[in-house]
Amino acid sequence: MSVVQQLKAKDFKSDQEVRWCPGCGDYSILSGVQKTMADMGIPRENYVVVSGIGCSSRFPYYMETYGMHGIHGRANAIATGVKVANPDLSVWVITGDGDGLSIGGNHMIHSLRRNVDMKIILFNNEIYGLTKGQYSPTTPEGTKTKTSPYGSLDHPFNPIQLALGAGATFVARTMDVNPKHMKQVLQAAAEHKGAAFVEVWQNCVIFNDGAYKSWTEKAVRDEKTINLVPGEKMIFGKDRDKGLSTDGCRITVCSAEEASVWDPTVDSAGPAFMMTQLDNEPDMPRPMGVLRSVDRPTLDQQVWDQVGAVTGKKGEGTLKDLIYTPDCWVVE
Amino acid sequence: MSVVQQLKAKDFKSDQEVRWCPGCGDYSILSGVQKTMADMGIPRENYVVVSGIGCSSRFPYYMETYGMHGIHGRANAIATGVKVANPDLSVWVITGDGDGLSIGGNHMIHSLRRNVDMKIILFNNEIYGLTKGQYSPTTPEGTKTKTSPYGSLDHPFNPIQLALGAGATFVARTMDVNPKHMKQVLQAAAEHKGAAFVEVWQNCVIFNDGAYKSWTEKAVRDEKTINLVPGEKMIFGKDRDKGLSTDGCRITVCSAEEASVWDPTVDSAGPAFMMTQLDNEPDMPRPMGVLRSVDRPTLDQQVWDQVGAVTGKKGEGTLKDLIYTPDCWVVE
Amino acid sequence: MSSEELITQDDVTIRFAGDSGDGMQLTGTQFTATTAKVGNDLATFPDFPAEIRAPAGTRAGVSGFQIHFSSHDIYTPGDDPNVLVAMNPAALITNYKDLRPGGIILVNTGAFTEADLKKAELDSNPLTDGTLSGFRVVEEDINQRTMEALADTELSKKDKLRCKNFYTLGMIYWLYSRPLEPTLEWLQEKFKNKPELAEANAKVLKAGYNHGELLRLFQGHYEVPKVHDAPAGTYRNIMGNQGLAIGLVAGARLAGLKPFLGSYPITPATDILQHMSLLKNYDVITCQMEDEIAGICTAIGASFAGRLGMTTTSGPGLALKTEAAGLAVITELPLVIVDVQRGGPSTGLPTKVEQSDLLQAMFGRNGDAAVPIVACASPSDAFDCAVEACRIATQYMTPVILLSDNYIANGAEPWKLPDMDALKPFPVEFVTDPEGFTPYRRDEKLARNWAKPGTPGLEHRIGGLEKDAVTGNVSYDPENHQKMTEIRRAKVLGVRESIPTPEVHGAESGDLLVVAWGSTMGATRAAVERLQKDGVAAGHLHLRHIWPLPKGLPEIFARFKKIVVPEMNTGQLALLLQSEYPEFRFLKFDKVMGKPFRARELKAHFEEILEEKS
Amino acid sequence: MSSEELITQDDVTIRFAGDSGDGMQLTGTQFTATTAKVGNDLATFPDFPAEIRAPAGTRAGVSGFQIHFSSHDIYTPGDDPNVLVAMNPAALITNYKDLRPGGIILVNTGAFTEADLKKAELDSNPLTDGTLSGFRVVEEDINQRTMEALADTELSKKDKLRCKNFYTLGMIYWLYSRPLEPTLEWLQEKFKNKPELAEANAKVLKAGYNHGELLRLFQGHYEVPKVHDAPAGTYRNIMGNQGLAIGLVAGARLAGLKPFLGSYPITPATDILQHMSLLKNYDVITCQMEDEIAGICTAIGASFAGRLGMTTTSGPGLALKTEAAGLAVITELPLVIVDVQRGGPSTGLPTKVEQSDLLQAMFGRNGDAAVPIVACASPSDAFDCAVEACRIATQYMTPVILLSDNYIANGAEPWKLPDMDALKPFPVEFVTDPEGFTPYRRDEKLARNWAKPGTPGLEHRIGGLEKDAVTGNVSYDPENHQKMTEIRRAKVLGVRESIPTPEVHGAESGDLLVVAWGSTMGATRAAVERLQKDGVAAGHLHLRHIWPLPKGLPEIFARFKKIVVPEMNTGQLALLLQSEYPEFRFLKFDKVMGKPFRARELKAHFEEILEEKS
Ligand SMILES: Cc1ncc(C[n+]2csc(CCOP(=O)(O)OP(=O)(O)O)c2C)c(N)n1
Ligand SMILES: Cc1ncc(C[n+]2csc(CCOP(=O)(O)OP(=O)(O)O)c2C)c(N)n1
Ligand code: SF4
Ligand code: SF4
Ligand SMILES: [Mg+2]
Ligand SMILES: [Mg+2]
Repeated sequence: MSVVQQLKAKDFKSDQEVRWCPGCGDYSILSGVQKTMADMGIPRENYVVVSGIGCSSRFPYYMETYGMHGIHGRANAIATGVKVANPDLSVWVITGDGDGLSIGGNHMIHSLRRNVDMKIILFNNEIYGLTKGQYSPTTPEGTKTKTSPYGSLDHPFNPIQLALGAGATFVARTMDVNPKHMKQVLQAAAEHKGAAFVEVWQNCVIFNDGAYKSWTEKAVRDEKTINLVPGEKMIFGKDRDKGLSTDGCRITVCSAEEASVWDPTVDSAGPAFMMTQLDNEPDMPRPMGVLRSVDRPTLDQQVWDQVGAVTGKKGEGTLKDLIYTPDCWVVE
Repeated sequence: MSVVQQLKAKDFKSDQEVRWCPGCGDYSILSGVQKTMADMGIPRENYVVVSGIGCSSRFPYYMETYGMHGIHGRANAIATGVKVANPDLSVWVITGDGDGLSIGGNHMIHSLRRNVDMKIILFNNEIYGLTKGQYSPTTPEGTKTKTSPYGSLDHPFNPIQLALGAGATFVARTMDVNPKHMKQVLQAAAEHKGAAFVEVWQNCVIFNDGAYKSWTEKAVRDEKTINLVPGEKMIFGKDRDKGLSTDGCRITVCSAEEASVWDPTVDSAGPAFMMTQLDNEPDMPRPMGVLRSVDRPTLDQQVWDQVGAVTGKKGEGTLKDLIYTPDCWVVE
Repeated sequence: MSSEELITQDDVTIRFAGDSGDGMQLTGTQFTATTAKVGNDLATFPDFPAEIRAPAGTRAGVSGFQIHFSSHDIYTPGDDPNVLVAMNPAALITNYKDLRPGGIILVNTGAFTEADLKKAELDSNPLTDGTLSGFRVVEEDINQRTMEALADTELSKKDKLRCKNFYTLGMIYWLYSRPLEPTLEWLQEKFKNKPELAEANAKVLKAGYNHGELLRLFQGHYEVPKVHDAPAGTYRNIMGNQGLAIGLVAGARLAGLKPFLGSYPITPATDILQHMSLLKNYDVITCQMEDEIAGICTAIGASFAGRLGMTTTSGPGLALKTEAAGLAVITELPLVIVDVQRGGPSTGLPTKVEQSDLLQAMFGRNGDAAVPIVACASPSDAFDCAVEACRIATQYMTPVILLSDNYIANGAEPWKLPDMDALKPFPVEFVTDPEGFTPYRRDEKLARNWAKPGTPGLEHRIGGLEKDAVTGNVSYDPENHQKMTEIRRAKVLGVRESIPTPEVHGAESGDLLVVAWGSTMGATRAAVERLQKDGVAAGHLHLRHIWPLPKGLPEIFARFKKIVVPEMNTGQLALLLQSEYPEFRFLKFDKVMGKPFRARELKAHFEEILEEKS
Repeated sequence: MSSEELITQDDVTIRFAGDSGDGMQLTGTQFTATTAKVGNDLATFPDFPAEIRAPAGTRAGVSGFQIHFSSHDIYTPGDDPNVLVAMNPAALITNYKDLRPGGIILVNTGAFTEADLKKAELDSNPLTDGTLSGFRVVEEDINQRTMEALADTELSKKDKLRCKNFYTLGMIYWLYSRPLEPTLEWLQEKFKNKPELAEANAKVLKAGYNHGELLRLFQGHYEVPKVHDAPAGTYRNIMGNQGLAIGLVAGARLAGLKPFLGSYPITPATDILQHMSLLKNYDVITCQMEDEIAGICTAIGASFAGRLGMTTTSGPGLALKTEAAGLAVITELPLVIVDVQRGGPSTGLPTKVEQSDLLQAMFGRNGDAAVPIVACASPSDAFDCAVEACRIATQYMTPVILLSDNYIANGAEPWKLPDMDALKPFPVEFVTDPEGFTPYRRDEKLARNWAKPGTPGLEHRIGGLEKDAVTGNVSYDPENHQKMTEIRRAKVLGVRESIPTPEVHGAESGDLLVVAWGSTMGATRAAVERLQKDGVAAGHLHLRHIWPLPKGLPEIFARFKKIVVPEMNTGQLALLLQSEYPEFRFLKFDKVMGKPFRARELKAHFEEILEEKS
């Protein structure tokens, strides 16, 4: 084991040229992850980055860590194997809205319910980038894409709702164009012990440019989104003059003073789920930040605990014990 | 087209011997579905029952309708093809907690978000029956099964939460041992235009006997469950003296008079999601009945509308149009 | 002991048949355990319905268990039983035809009411309508006898009746002079917490035994002496899936690794997962995943992390794993994929045997993606083959497919345990030195070096895109792809250097060579031995390694006039051999009935071939 | 017109190469469209990077488009270009070696700064360091010229520069005497809503053309007369995926059915889904599903409901579909599965060509589960093959696999449209009469009858378990399984009766027969024709049907001394042929470089074979 040194973001840059389109939102996420990793006090060799297939999934090649560029949709399953096999590793999953929610949707929800201790960063650009512009499970209905020339008909997932419905212990949202916010959220995810699901709004300049513009552009961002900070009042607006209050099961806009306090650590995922309803209300800000963060034993931990407990009880089995069981007999 | 006659449940019985274990909860669901179908005024030949693999998935063989016993986990996808290909058919999916939530989890959530107009009956016995007793994605943590001899470690899904998180338009729950309640719920599902997800608590006498006993046994049922009836007050208890009130985002027990009215048709899935929290509270009744029921265009409808609209605009294409396009040229 | 005549037999086959609820599997298993202890060689074949509980009394609900035991070496669970136990009319009617002429049928007349006959779709009673002429029928109301034996016991009628299989077992123990002690001990242990059940069953077992002795129902009884020339050693009765489970754990140990099993239940492979989940104190991690794809993907992840990844399944599951298997091929990670074959296509006949996944195993991946394939032949061979698969996977850094089948999975036989010294380790050496490290650096066997996450300085990325042969970076270079394709191919073919040329059993040269693989081994060997006894120069070549094929085969093939390949599929190994060795002609002999070959039908077919003009 | 010398050429190959952002695919497509209109025969080959936008200026970012056009029939996009257009140093350095000696290189010197050279990993400037000796290099600062041409236009600098590919196109139009009108018209239409862009591009196009004419840069220019003996008829320029899309729709129509496509995007098959989603007014339903499994499963459901189900994918997707394909086999539902092959294994080389899924298509399913396989040879063959796949699927009630590849998918050529009368319908007759109906009743071709949900009295159940041959109920009967296995096999083999024996092109008998399939057809045919010109008795046999293989092959094979099978894989068809026809020897000739064979390399290899002693 090497001595843990203070690492820098650049220590996490591999020698491979980054090959996303100029202007792609992926760049800022790459740098956000590199910064976050550097600050965690974990030696570089203990990081493993696993991805599926997609523009976003090229990510591991750009990271000077252990990495696996998997197959389409299977990153969560591969990463589960890595983490359960060796819980000392810090395992990160990089996936896209197609990779992680379309073909990989099942592994996603199952790894969330199992609470495998890994950080899942979902690059949501509401499009299939790598295959050049087809609608994805998060593309808004009616969008014209290469496979929906007359408008898409599929009602999209809300990734936050899906993660909550699957029983995720940590659910958060951030955006490519706000590195500071991203860093906070990634760090909270990294510090969470368990499966941490982070949706990142990511702009695809080529096939879906400006998908999030009306929420993320500097001019409107403060009005159209709200950053939920655990234990703090829910305040938004350019002048931080507005608040949200969760009065009688309905969420309403109020003054900053009247705003309710946001608590993502409550037992029930209900309040977080209620909060996602804002995504459907054009006049309300969309929630960003940490929507849920609760403790639950992780699968990897439990697996090792069980191995330990059984071994403690039965004693470590030798190769001979395995083969020569009590029910055998001897022929002379 | 045959004249629609008043059909009887027995008209839906095929000539195949039913081969579930004596005492299996599947029998009552079979008869519930047969009764419901008979009452819908739909000619028998217009029903298609699609299943995956599992004890429950043997269902189509016992139905005198069109049917397909598919492959493990794929019933929702096959049924989507049937329904989109011919929206005149009444399509039913029969699946299990393994078939529909483990291997088939992805098709499940995607067909719910797409709102394909089909009735999805999930037989939840919290076990893999057909393969003889392994834990499933709904088996409570710590359960000893054939593949978890020291206790299962996976945190289970709450199927209702998962369906809500996926954006389902109709979500309900009933139990094998209450045929009357089941009939009501199945009928509500049948009448819903869109994907209707019905979780049925089903007892597997062989591998997981009594899994729901503490909620479904006659003696405790009225106290330990509450039937949510749209537009009615939420009342429970043997003497129907208790109620639920959703006061300030928390659900509390109150007197019958003070009970709040249940409305599964509100825009937000939040209240239904809040309600599922009761499943985790030992002292509260578990919600049964219709948890969510909202209108949204169905995929099948939209597909046909789009075909109609494009055809209306461009005119019906002939084989010749397809081949001889304007950009061709003639060599003499 | 008895005053009856004691006849010595060399070789006996008994089939227990009854309703799914009658406990025939348990009866068979107990008889097997006792027979193993007595020192006979044996082989068993359970055959049960696909339904958990098919409707009671119907033909579909019949559950069977056949055991073949002998005082010499045997290879199969027997062609035609000497004894049939039929617990109800459905069991009788679906099984009596297999019995050899003059064989004994023990019938439970307590289950022969009109209603019982109807459930079995019988218009008349086979006990009285002449159906069974030519057999020695022993009728006994076992239900009644059981109730009587338990008359003064405090059990419900239902519980009492459930003991009837032990009455049957007792009778058959008497008939074949087996000791009761092993079963009595087992009952003690099994019903530790329900002593009343232990006692009731013991009572009934003894009653059945005494009944046989007292009433002279069988006009004599038999003994099958223990195998006299059995090689000295320690033995254990083993089922195929169990053999695979412990073989996989042992194989990982011999590689110096801890096993990780990512799996999803599927008949008939589930037992392996079940068995391995019991072995937590052997450093075994098992994860039951959400589907087969997640099963193999977690195993790939675990291998990347430095464990030995494994995944177990049957045909439909293998079909789902093919894309991920390709990832393991291109990333060159060790991985053992077990396919316990069953009847296909699609869901097919899930509880029956077939060997029809061979070509799927060979070719069922996109691109040129060869993998080594090992196939086991019997329950006792399963352990060795599992170790062999682990050896190849780790020594060559490659996924390996290990084929078994439903017949092996559920069959049992005595397994001569390997000497611990004979288990030679083949330890993996992880690379730790950053000096000159690149992920695709190879040893002389072309295996790439394996660096484990957590090792400082060896951070690297692998993945599904083609990689540069030198740097390991993504490469679209045409020459590099040609080169890497050839290396992957050569590496797998190179496994050949580490496997012996199989020996021909029987004639070394002559008229007929029978080439078999997997579980057809037993019946083939028996048939060839019988041919030899008849003076035919016949040989049997069993292929444990399907890919790469071992060296030296053409030399063997050349020594025989004809070559035939019996398979429980439509000729898959024959196709492969024919394309590899076009200079020889491989005759097919196929059977896809969900049942293993019988030695007799093989022999008959071989004789036909020998008669045909070539 | 020009005063330059006008040289007539018969056969020309041009390669456009530039950065991904330089618009080379568009330039190539425009040149192709115009060339088709002029009446040349042609074939094209685009070759672009896997990244959406690889870093500008790098070698990985080079995008190429090759067009081969001629005044006679041609089969391939050309071996070695006559002209290379290189828009930057990376494009130059990665492509110049392919050029034929003395060929013309048009270089955009505007992109040859120090920084540009560095991005291309060049230490010295290839324009000055002697690299290009032996070629006719034409240097032009196309960036500068474009800016000048647009000096008085109101566009941003960036937008102006993006017009530079039209300047290039103009120069090449001049060089090969092509009319500007088709492109000018296309610009009008394309930029209907942005007239300023239409105008700018038109200006630049003309400027490039005039520049060629005025400055005599090329010391002469060329014309390639139109094909004089082209068969009369209507032609259309077609790409492979487009041909498949309309062929699938046409095939369904000819069967009297409406098509249903359930698919999931994957390179290089996505275009088919994209193209078909435009065809809504042809009764086409397309569903982009969540994954490949859902894609095929919806298609199976749609077929069950009475549409013609289809699914399109590439190798990794086919791997995922195999379990469901088995369901279609056992339920005997019609289904067309299209696999547009790419480089493997695993993700492999997703934008490159390979033919390595053949054995996966043949054998990649659990159990014995044969399906017919059809493979198309070129963009214009794609339509016919798609119709053929629909015919087999519906006439035989079976899934059919239709193989294409990346080279066909993205290549273009003129397609002589079929006479409408020549498209013979093969209408499906749904059963409607309950009298005697059972789901597995068969016609003389062994196809089972098809009853559509909604039809009164024909309610029935099908599924993945083995079914009774007569009643269609679930059956575990051993004889029935044998029978059904044989019927399924015989049905697929019976397709042979409906397909013609392919004709040998070239010598009918003689020294060498080249057997090819899929997109190797073109290069093979060209190579064999050249051999023939050299006096060699060589023949070319193209196999459109891979399974079942057509009748009459042994008779053809017997007429040649040697048989060779060139493939872009490690010898997959050769393996199949070798096992089917062991009496012949099939020599392999493999190439797995992500690039098609060149006629020249094939010819050279064939000559080697001919020289070898056999
Ligand atoms: C099995 C398989 N199916 C399909 C594909 C093709 N494919 C590659 S990436 C992709 C979608 C990528 O979308 P997303 O995950 O949103 O990533 P993005 O490119 O937008 O970052 C698809 C369909 C594949 N590589 N493998
Ligand atoms: C591809 C595939 N994987 C696994 C199986 C084995 N299998 C059949 S049913 C089943 C689980 C059944 O559980 P559930 O859906 O809960 O149905 P139940 O039997 O409990 O009604 C499994 C694992 C299979 N048939 N196919
Ligand atoms: S296509 Fe879109 S997502 Fe992909 S690299 Fe380019 S901008 Fe980014
Ligand atoms: S095993 Fe369980 S679920 Fe299956 S039929 Fe029997 S009781 Fe029902
Ligand atoms: Mg995306
Ligand atoms: Mg279940």
